[in-house]
Amino acid sequence: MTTAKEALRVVGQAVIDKKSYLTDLDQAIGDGDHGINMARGFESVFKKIAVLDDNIDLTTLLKTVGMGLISSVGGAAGPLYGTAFLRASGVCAGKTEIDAVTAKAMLDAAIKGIQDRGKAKKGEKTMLDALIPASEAMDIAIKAGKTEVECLADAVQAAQKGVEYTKTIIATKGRASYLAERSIGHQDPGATSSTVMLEALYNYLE
Amino acid sequence: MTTAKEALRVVGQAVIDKKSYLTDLDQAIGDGDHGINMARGFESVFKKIAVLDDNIDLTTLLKTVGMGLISSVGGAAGPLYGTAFLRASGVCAGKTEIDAVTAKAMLDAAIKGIQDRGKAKKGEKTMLDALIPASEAMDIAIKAGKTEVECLADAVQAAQKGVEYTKTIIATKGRASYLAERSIGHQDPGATSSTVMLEALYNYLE
Amino acid sequence: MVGIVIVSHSVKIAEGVKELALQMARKDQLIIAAGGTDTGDIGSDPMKIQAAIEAADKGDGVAVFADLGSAVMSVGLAKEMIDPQLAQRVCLANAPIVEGAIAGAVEAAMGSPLEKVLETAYGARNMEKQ
Amino acid sequence: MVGIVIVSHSVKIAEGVKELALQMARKDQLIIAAGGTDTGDIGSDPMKIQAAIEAADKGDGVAVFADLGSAVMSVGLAKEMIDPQLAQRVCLANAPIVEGAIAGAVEAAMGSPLEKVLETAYGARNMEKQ
Ligand SMILES: Nc1ncnc2c1ncn2[C@@H]1O[C@H](COP(=O)(O)OP(=O)(O)O)[C@@H](O)[C@H]1O
Ligand SMILES: Nc1ncnc2c1ncn2[C@@H]1O[C@H](COP(=O)(O)OP(=O)(O)O)[C@@H](O)[C@H]1O
Ligand SMILES: [Mg+2]
Ligand SMILES: [Mg+2]
Ligand SMILES: [Mg+2]
Ligand SMILES: [Mg+2]
Repeated sequence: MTTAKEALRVVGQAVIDKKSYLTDLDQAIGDGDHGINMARGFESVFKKIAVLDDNIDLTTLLKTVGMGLISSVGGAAGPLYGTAFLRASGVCAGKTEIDAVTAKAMLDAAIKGIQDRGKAKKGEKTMLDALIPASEAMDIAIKAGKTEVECLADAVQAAQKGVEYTKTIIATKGRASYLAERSIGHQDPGATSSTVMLEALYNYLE
Repeated sequence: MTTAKEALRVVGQAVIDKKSYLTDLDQAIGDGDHGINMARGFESVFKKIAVLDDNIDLTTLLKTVGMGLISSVGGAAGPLYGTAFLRASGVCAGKTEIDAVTAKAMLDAAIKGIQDRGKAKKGEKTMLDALIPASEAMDIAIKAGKTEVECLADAVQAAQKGVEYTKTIIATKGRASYLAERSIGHQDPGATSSTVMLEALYNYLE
Repeated sequence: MVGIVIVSHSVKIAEGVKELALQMARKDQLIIAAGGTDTGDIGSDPMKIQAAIEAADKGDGVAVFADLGSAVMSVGLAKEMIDPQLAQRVCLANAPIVEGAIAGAVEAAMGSPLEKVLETAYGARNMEKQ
Repeated sequence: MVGIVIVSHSVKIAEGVKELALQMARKDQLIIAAGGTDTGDIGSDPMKIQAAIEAADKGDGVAVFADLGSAVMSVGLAKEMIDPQLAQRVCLANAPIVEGAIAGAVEAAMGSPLEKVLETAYGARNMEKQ
């Protein structure tokens, strides 16, 4: 059986495993710390969730993740992902089963949180360029009557495409925006870490 | 007999003696260090001129003073007075006697240096509000055929009036400009230190 | 008196700005440095910012100064975490961190209200350097 | 590559800006902190600035960033003291010290000429913080 806590461990571990890859990406167009930030964040989160019950509800879990990231990441990804997890946590309050519609509502709340925080839109070469396509793909998949895991598969594929797309555009938000046109050719670290998380979740649930 | 070195010692000592007064004035409308800055500057200058011959020529002496202030004052007064002394030094090169006309030319070069450095005009509540009136008074005194010491006496009086005038105006240059209208009612520390120097020179030569 | 909070990615910058600003403001002006992460590394820490804002408020509000975009986001988050009553009188200055904080601190020390402090700080954007 | 010199009244600010800027620029970007007086107190030191400018120039010139008016004057004086040939390719950026130096350092690290570095730094005046 899958538990929220187990899923979260898998997602966090996937990010930690990609630490140096994410850092290298950020080295090219940022300050070279995204992997370090995210790994520190999830290691701190792991400590906080270690004391939680193994069958802890998703809402409490996601709130703990959000607060943990906020207090430990240090970079832009901290307030951004932190807000995202907190907002997603709000959507699943009281639910014991997460169906595709709820999952998409959680993703949308996360996206809205990231936008409230960072004021970015699609196409500015940020994590949103993975997450918004993922949400759009989920929407189509849900309407096509696909299963939850199928919906997630489509979301992952869209996020991966989004990461590829970030290579072709100029950064206009975050540190990479200092490079202007020179940011072209490089994929966005945050879009990449978002996709790593979705992939890990898919691999776990599949 | 008066020597340049002796005159300089008297002038510097007068500033050092006013250390806490100048600092108090700067406390009211600046960062409270003008006296400290100027005292540190002249103490450093004293060390540098101690090794010079007692009959050192005025040009070398003033150059030493200028460089000494530049390297030790730390505040705005450093580059300003430093430039002033360096420029004055250039004017008296090769002269053994300083008549009123040369003295005024030296003062004007000093003023020009302060303006090149700080881009201020008369009426902005700076040291220029003591020095420019002093130069103007000297000009009138010279044209009236007054002696050197009489010319200097007029200059001192004009500088003192200038200091009083700074109480009535708004600072638009330097730190006091942060206070805008609230700088009214306070006299400018730099105008005061300029006047202290002129007074000391007059007392010594008189 | 309006309190001042300095949020820099660098502990050193935050402390240096505090020192410079205090030199020119009244000595009882509240200026709190909230630089770096919780471990003192380069970054920003919403919790540290939250605590700084709470400590800087004496009822007249707080002007917050930040250096880069991620510090700005951390301030936004800190504002969401504090008491909503207090959050209403906390404002991020749209101004350069060093020049703005110094001008803002002098204004605050004169007893000006938050709006005026923010306006003065904003004006520091156009401080000429030549 | 254009060199960068950071002139702050505060040793801490100058060093903090250097650290932040280096994080975002290439690691071989020359950034020299010239903060405080010769004794490390708050103030500025034309001699220290002169030495920093001389060390920062590799032939492509130097962009200097300063915080307050008296630092600006000290830079002006330092420029008069250095070799006139070098002085011609040294320019004080009309920009906020933190935001301008970071943007300028990134631009310099990309190999842009002095004019472009100064232009980018000037643009940092309008960096929005909300
Ligand atoms: N305003 C923003 N909106 C959305 N995402 C952003 C924004 N600014 C930065 N990001 C994301 O954050 C990532 C960088 O995170 P990180 O390196 O941890 O932070 P920092 O830039 O502070 O070092 C970027 O790759 C980008 O995806
Ligand atoms: N731009 C300027 N032009 C002329 N004089 C100036 C200028 N800026 C400041 N001053 C003078 O410098 C004095 C302050 O010197 P000081 O306290 O030593 O420097 P700081 O302001 O750096 O602490 C002021 O009282 C004023 O007379
Ligand atoms: Mg980064
Ligand atoms: Mg970072
Ligand atoms: Mg002063
Ligand atoms: Mg000072």
